[in-house]
Amino acid sequence: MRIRPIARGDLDGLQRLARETGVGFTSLPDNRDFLAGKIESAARAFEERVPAEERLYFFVLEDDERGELAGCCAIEAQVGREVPFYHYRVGTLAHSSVQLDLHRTIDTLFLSSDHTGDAEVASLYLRPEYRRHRNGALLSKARWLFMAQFRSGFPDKVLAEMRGKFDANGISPFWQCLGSHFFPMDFNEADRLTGLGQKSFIGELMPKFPIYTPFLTEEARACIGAVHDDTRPALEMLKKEGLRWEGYIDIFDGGPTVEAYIDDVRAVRHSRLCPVEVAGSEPESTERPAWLVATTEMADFRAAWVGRGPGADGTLTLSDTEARRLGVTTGDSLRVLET
Amino acid sequence: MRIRPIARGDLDGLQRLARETGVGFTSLPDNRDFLAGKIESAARAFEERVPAEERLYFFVLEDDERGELAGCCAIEAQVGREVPFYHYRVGTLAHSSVQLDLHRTIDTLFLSSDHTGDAEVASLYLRPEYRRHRNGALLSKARWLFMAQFRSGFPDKVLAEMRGKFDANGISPFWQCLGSHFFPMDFNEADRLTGLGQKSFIGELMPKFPIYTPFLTEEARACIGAVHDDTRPALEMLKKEGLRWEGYIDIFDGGPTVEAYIDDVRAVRHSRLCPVEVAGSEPESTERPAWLVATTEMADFRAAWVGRGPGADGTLTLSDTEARRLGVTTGDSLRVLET
Amino acid sequence: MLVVRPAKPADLPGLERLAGTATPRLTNLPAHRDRLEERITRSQRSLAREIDFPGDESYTFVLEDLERGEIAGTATIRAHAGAHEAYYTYRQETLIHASQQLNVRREVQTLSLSHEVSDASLLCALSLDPRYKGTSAESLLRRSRLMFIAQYPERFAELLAIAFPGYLDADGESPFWNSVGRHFFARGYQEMNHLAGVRSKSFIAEVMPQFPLYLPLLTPAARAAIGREHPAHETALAEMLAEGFARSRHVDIFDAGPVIKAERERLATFRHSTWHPVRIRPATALPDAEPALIANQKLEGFRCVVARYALSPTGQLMLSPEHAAELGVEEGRAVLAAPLGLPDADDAFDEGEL
Amino acid sequence: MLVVRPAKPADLPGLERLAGTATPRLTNLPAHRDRLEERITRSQRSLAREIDFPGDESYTFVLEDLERGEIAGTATIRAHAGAHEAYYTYRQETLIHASQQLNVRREVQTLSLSHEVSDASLLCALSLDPRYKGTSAESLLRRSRLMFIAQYPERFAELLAIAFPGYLDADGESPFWNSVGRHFFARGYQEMNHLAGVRSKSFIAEVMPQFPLYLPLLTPAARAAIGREHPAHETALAEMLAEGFARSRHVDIFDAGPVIKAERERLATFRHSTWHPVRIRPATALPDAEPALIANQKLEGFRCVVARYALSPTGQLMLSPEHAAELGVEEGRAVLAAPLGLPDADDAFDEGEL
Repeated sequence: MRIRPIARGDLDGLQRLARETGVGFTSLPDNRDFLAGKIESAARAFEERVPAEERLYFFVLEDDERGELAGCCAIEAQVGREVPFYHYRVGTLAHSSVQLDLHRTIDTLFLSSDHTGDAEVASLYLRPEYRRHRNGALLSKARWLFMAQFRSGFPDKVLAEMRGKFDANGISPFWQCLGSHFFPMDFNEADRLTGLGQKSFIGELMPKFPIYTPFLTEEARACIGAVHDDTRPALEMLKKEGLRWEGYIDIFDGGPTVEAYIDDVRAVRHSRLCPVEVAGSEPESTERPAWLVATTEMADFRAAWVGRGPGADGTLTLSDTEARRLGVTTGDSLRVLET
Repeated sequence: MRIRPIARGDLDGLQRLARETGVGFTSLPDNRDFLAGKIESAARAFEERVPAEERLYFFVLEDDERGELAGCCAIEAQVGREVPFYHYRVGTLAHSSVQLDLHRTIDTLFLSSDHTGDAEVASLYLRPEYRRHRNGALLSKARWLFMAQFRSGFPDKVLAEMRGKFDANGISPFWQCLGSHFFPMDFNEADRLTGLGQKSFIGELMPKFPIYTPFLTEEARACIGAVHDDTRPALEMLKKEGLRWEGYIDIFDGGPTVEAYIDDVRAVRHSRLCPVEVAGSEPESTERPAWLVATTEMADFRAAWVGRGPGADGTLTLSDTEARRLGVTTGDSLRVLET
Repeated sequence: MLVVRPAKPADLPGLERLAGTATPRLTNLPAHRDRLEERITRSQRSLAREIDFPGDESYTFVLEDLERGEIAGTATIRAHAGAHEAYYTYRQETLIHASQQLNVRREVQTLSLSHEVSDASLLCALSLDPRYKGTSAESLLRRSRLMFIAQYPERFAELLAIAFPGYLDADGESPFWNSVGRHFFARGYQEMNHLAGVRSKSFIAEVMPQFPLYLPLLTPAARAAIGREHPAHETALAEMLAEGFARSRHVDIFDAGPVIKAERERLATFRHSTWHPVRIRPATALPDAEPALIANQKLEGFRCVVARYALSPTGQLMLSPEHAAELGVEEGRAVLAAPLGLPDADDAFDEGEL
Repeated sequence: MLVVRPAKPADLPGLERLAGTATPRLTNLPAHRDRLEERITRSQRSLAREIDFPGDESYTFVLEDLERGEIAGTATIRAHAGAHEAYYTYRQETLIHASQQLNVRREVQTLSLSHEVSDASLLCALSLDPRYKGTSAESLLRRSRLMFIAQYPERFAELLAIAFPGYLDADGESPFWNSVGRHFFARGYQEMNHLAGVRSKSFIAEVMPQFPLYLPLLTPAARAAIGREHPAHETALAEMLAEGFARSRHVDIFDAGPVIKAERERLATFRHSTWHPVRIRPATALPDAEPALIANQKLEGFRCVVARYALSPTGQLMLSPEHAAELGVEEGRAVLAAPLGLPDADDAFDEGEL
C-alpha cells in the first residue's frame, strides 16, 4: 500500500470511490466531469503549475499489489481564496451588572471567516475492505509528512472539519433548530451544494447577526462541537497530532473544526530526513507498522509504512519491495516518522 | 536573589515599588489600603484559604543579601470570575459577491469575554537597579514553575496582557480613535479605574457592536496587536515560552494579549523534579545563570537561579547559600528548568 | 365627586395600596414605600420647577373620590423617558434574505434592542381601584394626563408613548420572558419585575442580549406574546388607540407588551379640547349634555374632573358650584374642556413608520 | 403641450439620452440600452397585468414635449421596493450609553442596515432635460406619478418613499462612500454606481458591513453628508416635503442621500385631488384660473397634463379641445384634477417615527 498523487489515469478508480462514499461525503460527488476537473486541478498542483497558495493536493492510497485505489485524501493549501469560508465561532459574551450582582457569560455563535488562508486536510476516504493494517493512519498522516517536506508552500495554520452529530433518523438537530429556518432546502441538499463549491447561497441566506446559544434547543446545543460517531476515530487521530477544537463549528451541522499551527503538529515536529540503504532482505511483516516514510519530491511523492526505523547511524534500511513501492534507491533520502 | 510569596510584612516594600512603577502600571496604585488588601488576599491564596480558582498569587523578588524587595509578579488563577473580563477579538468577516466577482475579508473587532476562566500572568515589575543577572527572567519564569508544580489549581489556558503602542507624546492612537469617543475621560483615568477593578463603566459605555477596522485611522490600526517599546522584551520572553497572539487585544490601547495552553508552555513541559544534595562548595558565579529551580510547597514557595544543573544521576547539587536561599536540605526535591 | 390632582405626601398609603393591587404588577409602580415616597417628592419638585424643555421630571397624579375620601387611582407622566439612562425597547424588524443562486426570497423577523423611545414623554404607572373599572373614572384618570400636557406643552416631548403591560399566562408567567430574558437574567418574571421596579429597568436591560434576536428561534408561545397586551388592559389599549395613539414597532423588552405612540397634536383630546370661560349654575339648573373632561389652568393646583359639556349660547361652560369649587375657579375664569367620547378605535400599525 | 404618459419602446433613445444627462448619474437609471429596454418592457407588462396588490411591477413614464416631438423627462414607480430582493437603507439610530458608575449619559449615533423601506412603493429614476428645469414641467413629471397612484391604489403600497441622490463634492465624489462603502467594495463611487445600475444594488449591499456603524468613526465629511441631498435636487426635495413627504431616519447606503416617505393619504395631491366631469371650451374662452394637474382615467392610456383649474359653477372642469384630445376625453367624461400649488414646505423629521 502506498500514498501517491492522483494521476490523470485514475478517473475510473476515483469514480468508483465516489460511488461508494455516498451522501455526506460532499467533496466527492459521483459526477464524472466534476471528478475529471478535480484530477486535472490536482495534477496541475503537484506539477507546481499553479501558485502554491491555490493548490489542492489530492492523494490516493493505492494497493500496489492489486493495482487498485483503496482510498483518498487531500490537502487544500489555502481555504477561502475563491469563495468565502464560513464557520460559526463559539464566543463568550459577558452579561453582567454590578448593581444587580449578576455576572454570567453566554455562549454566542458568531459568523466568521477567520480561517481564510489556512490549510485544510480533507476528503479522507478509505474503502471498507482496506480498513486494517493502519491504512487509515497512513492516509491521515502521510499528509503531515507532505506538509513537513514542502513547508514553505503552506501557511501557519491547518484545520480539519469534522462531520457533526446526527440523530437516529439521520437528522442533524443543529440544522433542524437553526439552518432549516433560513435555508429553503434540506440538510443534504445544502451540504451537496456546498460540496460542489456553490456556496453563494450561504452568504445570501444565512443569519448575519450572532446567535445566542440559549435560544437553541437542548439537542441543538448538544451538537455544538460534537462529532458524528463515524468520525470519532478520525478526530482522535487528529487530536493526537495536536489539533484542537478552538470553538469553530460547521454552520450546518455544528460539527467541530479542529486546528493547529502546522509547526506544532506532532508529525511535522518529529519527522526527519534519513538517508536510505536498500538491502535485499524483507523486514518482518507487521500488522501494526510503526514507521512512516515519505519521499522528498513533490511530483513523485510517495508515502508508505516500512518495517523498521533508522539504525544507530541514522540510515534507514529498506527491503527491495519497500524501495520499489517508494521509488527510491540507496543514497536517496526519506522523511521518517515514528508513530 | 529569590522569588517568594509576598508576606504581610512587605507592605512598606510594596508601597516603595508602587511609587516607582508610576502611571501605566495600574494594578499597583500607590494606595496603602489597596496594597494592604492585595497582600492580605495574596497571603490567603498561598495559605490555600480560598478556593483555587479565586486565588491571586502575588510574588516578590527579594534581594536576600540586602533584605529588600527588587520586584514583583503575579498569577491570577482565573480571570473574569468577579467582574467581566473584556477584550476585543480581531475576527475576519467575508465580504463577497459571486455576481460582482468580489471577495474580500475585513478585519473586525468583536467585543469578547472569551478568556473568562483562564489564568493570567501579570504585574511584573523589576526595579531598574536590578535589571541585570537575569533577574527579569527569574520573575517571569518562576511563575511557570509555580504553575507546573501546582498544575491542578489552574485551568487549561494562560494569558498575558501586553501594554499597547503609544506615540511620542504618550498618547495611544488606538484610544484616541476609538475609546475617546465613548469614554468621557482620558486614557490614564480609564486605565486607572480598570486597575482598581472598577470596571462597570466599561460595560456601560463601550460600543457593543463590532468595529470594522477600516473605519479606524491608520495610526489606530497600526496599534492593533502592537506592543509598547518597553514591553517588547517581556513579550519576547513569553513568546519563547510558546505564548502566541491569537487576535485578542486590549479594549483601550489595542495591545496584544498573548496566550497558550498551560501544558504547552515550554517551561511547564520541560521542568522536572530532581532530588537535592547540599554540598559545601560554592558554584561558579555566573552573570547568565542557566538553571532555574523552585521549591515544591505552596506556602514556602521559593525560586532562584542556581549555578549548575542536575548531574548524570539526576541529583542537583546546591551550595549552602543556594540551599539556604531556597530553604531546602539534602533529600528534598526541587523543580528544575534549564533555560 | 371624582377628581384627578397631583399626588402629595399624604397619598402615600393610597399609592401603596394601588401599587399592590395593580393587575398585573407594574414594573414602573413597585409596591415599595420608599420608591413611592421618592416618586411623590419628585413629582412635587417637578411641578415646582420652571421648565423650558422636558428633562428628568416626573409627574404623578392621583384620582381622589371626594365622597369616600379615598385615593382610587394613580397615573404618572415621565417628561423624557431617556433623561437619565436609555429607555430600552425591542423594535420589530423584517429582514429580507434573498438568494440569487436559488432564486428565493425569505422574510426573517427580528427584534432589535432600541433606545428610540427614550425621546418620548411616557404615560405610565397607571393603577385604578377595581371598583371603578368600567366607569368614566377610568377615562378620567387615563386622559387627565393629556389635559395636563395640553396646558404645559413645553414640559413634554412632541411624541407621547405608552408601554402596555404584556401578555402573562394563567400562572402570571410571561412566555416572552421565559424564552428570552430568563436565559440572561436567570430569574423568573415576577422576581425580575420586582427587582426592576425597586432598582432600575436599565440595569436589567444591560444584561439583555445586545444583538438582534431571530424570531424563529423563540418559542411559539413567546412569538405569540409579541405586541400582545395583558388581558386586563384590553379596554385601556382600545381607548388609547381611539384617542389617536398607534401601535409602534416597539415592544417591552421583558414581556413584549405593545408600545403605542402618537404625536400629541394628533390626539383627540388635544384636537378637540377648547378653552371656555366658566359660568356657575346650580347643579339642578344645568342642561343635559355629553360628559367632558374639564381641567383648570393651574400647575401645582391642577385639577381635572368629569362634568357635563354644557355650553351657554355664548360659549361659556356651565359648571355646578361644587365642580367650580373643586377646580378652584370662579365665574369668568377659563377652563379646558374636551369631550369624553372618542371616535371608534383604529387598531392598526402606523403605516408611516420607517 | 407637455404630457406625461407611460413609456413605450420608441422612447428608448430619449430615455438613453436622459439617463446620460442625469445630474448626478442615477443608480436606478443607468445609461445602458439593454437595461432601459428591459425597463420599458417591464412597465408595459405591468400596465397590462391585472393587479390586486403591489408586487414586482415597475411603471416608467415619460414627459413628452408634443411641439418639439421630444422626450423631455422620465420617472418611474416601483410598486414594491423589496419585491425581489431587499431594498437596503441605513437607518439612523441613537444609542444612549449611560454609566451609573461615572454618572454620565452619552448619546451615540449609529447607522444600521435596514430592509424596512422594502415595504414601500418607490418613486425613482427621475431625470428631466435641463431646459425644462424650473418650469411647471418639473412638477408635472414628478407629481403625475401621484396622480397615477391615486387612481390605482390597489397597485401600490400605503407607504410611498423617495430616495434622493446624496451629496457629492465638486469632483463628483461621495464623501460618505469614500468613508464607508469604499472599504468594503474597493472601488470609487462612480464605478460602483455604474455597476449597481447595470447589475443590482442588492449585490453590492450584501458586501456592505452588516453590523451598525458608529458615526464618530466616520470622517467629518462623511458625517456631514448623511441625509444631505445632492445640490441639484434641493428644489425637488423641497417640493416633495411641501407635498407632504417627511424625512425619515433612512438614508441611502451608498451616498447617504435622504429617504423621504409618506402615507399616501397624507399627501397634498391625494387630499386635494377631485374628480370632475369635462366640459370642452375653446382655449380662448377659458377663464383665468390657477394651474392644476389633470389626469385621465386610463391605465395603459394614462395621460397627465398641466392645465388651468377652470371650474364651471356646476363643478365641471373646462378644458381646451387640445387638452381634451391629448387626454382622450370627450365632454362628460371624468378627469382627476389637483392644484399645482402646494402649501409651504415643512422640512422636518417625522416626530412620530418610532
